[in-house]
Amino acid sequence: MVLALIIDGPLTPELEARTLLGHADQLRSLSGDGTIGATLRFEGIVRRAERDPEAADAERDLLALDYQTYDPMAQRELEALAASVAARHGLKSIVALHSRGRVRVGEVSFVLQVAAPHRAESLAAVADFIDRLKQDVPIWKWSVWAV
Amino acid sequence: MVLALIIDGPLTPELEARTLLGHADQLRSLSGDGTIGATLRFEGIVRRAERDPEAADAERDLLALDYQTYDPMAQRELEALAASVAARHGLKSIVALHSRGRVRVGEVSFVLQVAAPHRAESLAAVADFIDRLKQDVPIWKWSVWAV
Amino acid sequence: MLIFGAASFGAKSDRVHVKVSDTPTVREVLAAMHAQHPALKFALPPPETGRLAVNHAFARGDNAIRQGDEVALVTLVVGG
Amino acid sequence: MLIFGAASFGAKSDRVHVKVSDTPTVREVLAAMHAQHPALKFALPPPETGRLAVNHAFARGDNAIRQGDEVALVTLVVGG
Repeated sequence: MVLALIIDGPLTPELEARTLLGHADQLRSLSGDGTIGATLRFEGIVRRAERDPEAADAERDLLALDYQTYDPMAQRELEALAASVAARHGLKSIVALHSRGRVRVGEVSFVLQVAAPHRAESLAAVADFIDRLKQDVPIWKWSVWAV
Repeated sequence: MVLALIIDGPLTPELEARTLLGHADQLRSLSGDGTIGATLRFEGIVRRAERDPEAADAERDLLALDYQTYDPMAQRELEALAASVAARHGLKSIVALHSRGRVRVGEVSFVLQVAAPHRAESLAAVADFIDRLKQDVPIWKWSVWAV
Repeated sequence: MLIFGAASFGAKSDRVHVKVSDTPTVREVLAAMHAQHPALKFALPPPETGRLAVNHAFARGDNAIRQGDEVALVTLVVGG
Repeated sequence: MLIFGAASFGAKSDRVHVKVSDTPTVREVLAAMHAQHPALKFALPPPETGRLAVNHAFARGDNAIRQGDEVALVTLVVGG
């Protein structure tokens, strides 16, 4: 299964469950075939302390990040990246979700979950995906300062 | 929070929830302080195909793996490893669970979940933990063949 | 051309105008950006190897840009 | 001495006997294992740098082993 989606607002367990329910057939076909040896799940969370480039990169307190996406290119590139990483690392499945719009401190803005035959592929795939996300997928973040 | 436990049988969501409930205070103190930027969760799953060293390393079908632990050293070393990896990578929390005894194909025998300020530390910590687990924690696996 | 992120902050706008020939290549547009918008240099890739988004897909070098194409500067992306 | 995993499979037992002096070091026990149990060589670390579990903690080199200590060969571990 290759699933990549840009979703408005923070990524909550409810939202993720609802999204995955829409792909129940693909999920079913994955379970129990005995070929998956490792799963790895990464969550990116908005931290309170962020450097402010307008204040000599001093750390300031954030309220939230606003994620700006260039649509529909961001969605297309996220999908293309997921498919490419899955093929390159021989993944059995990959799910990538990224927020659009406001995500407050402590909330999740990015979820990446992969299933692979062995642990090495799962670790390499997650590191590779995140590196390329930052190069290829047109998503920008804007700081919303606490004061 | 540093939590490392050897648990009898496969690691199920129910078992993990029950284990974590016993550490509710530590869990509470983690959430919402705004210092966690990344969480990473690894699950090791028993695969069907395994090499048989008695058959020239040919692949055979497994029914299960039997994990043998040297107790209480295995529990102690798992804890020591978790504490050491947490300190080395500046983790905010680490939970490591490993099975003892029989785990069938498709079931989970190992869970590692870390929370870190940034993604780089979370990835390095998981890779480091698994490498050192295989050197330092006295757990062995025995193949239970399907035929 | 559409610009985003730190580039748009530098330009205080989400788009800039750039004068080019009638049927420029990606390389020519990037070179024109360097010449006409020096304040955006920090976000501009080199014309020879850099890329632009043309109609929501990455394009480089000799790729031609036509009247009506949507052209965007996709650099300094910070996902995750 | 207790042995596990592939070593115990090779020895067809979960323990082996090894003759040593009354108060041997870890190094001496490992050297004696190499000499007295050549079939386990694949699982034995070198005496100079290798370690044994003595009373459930890793010990190396000059560490002394006393009467009644539980000594185990912890190598070729395959967790995860």
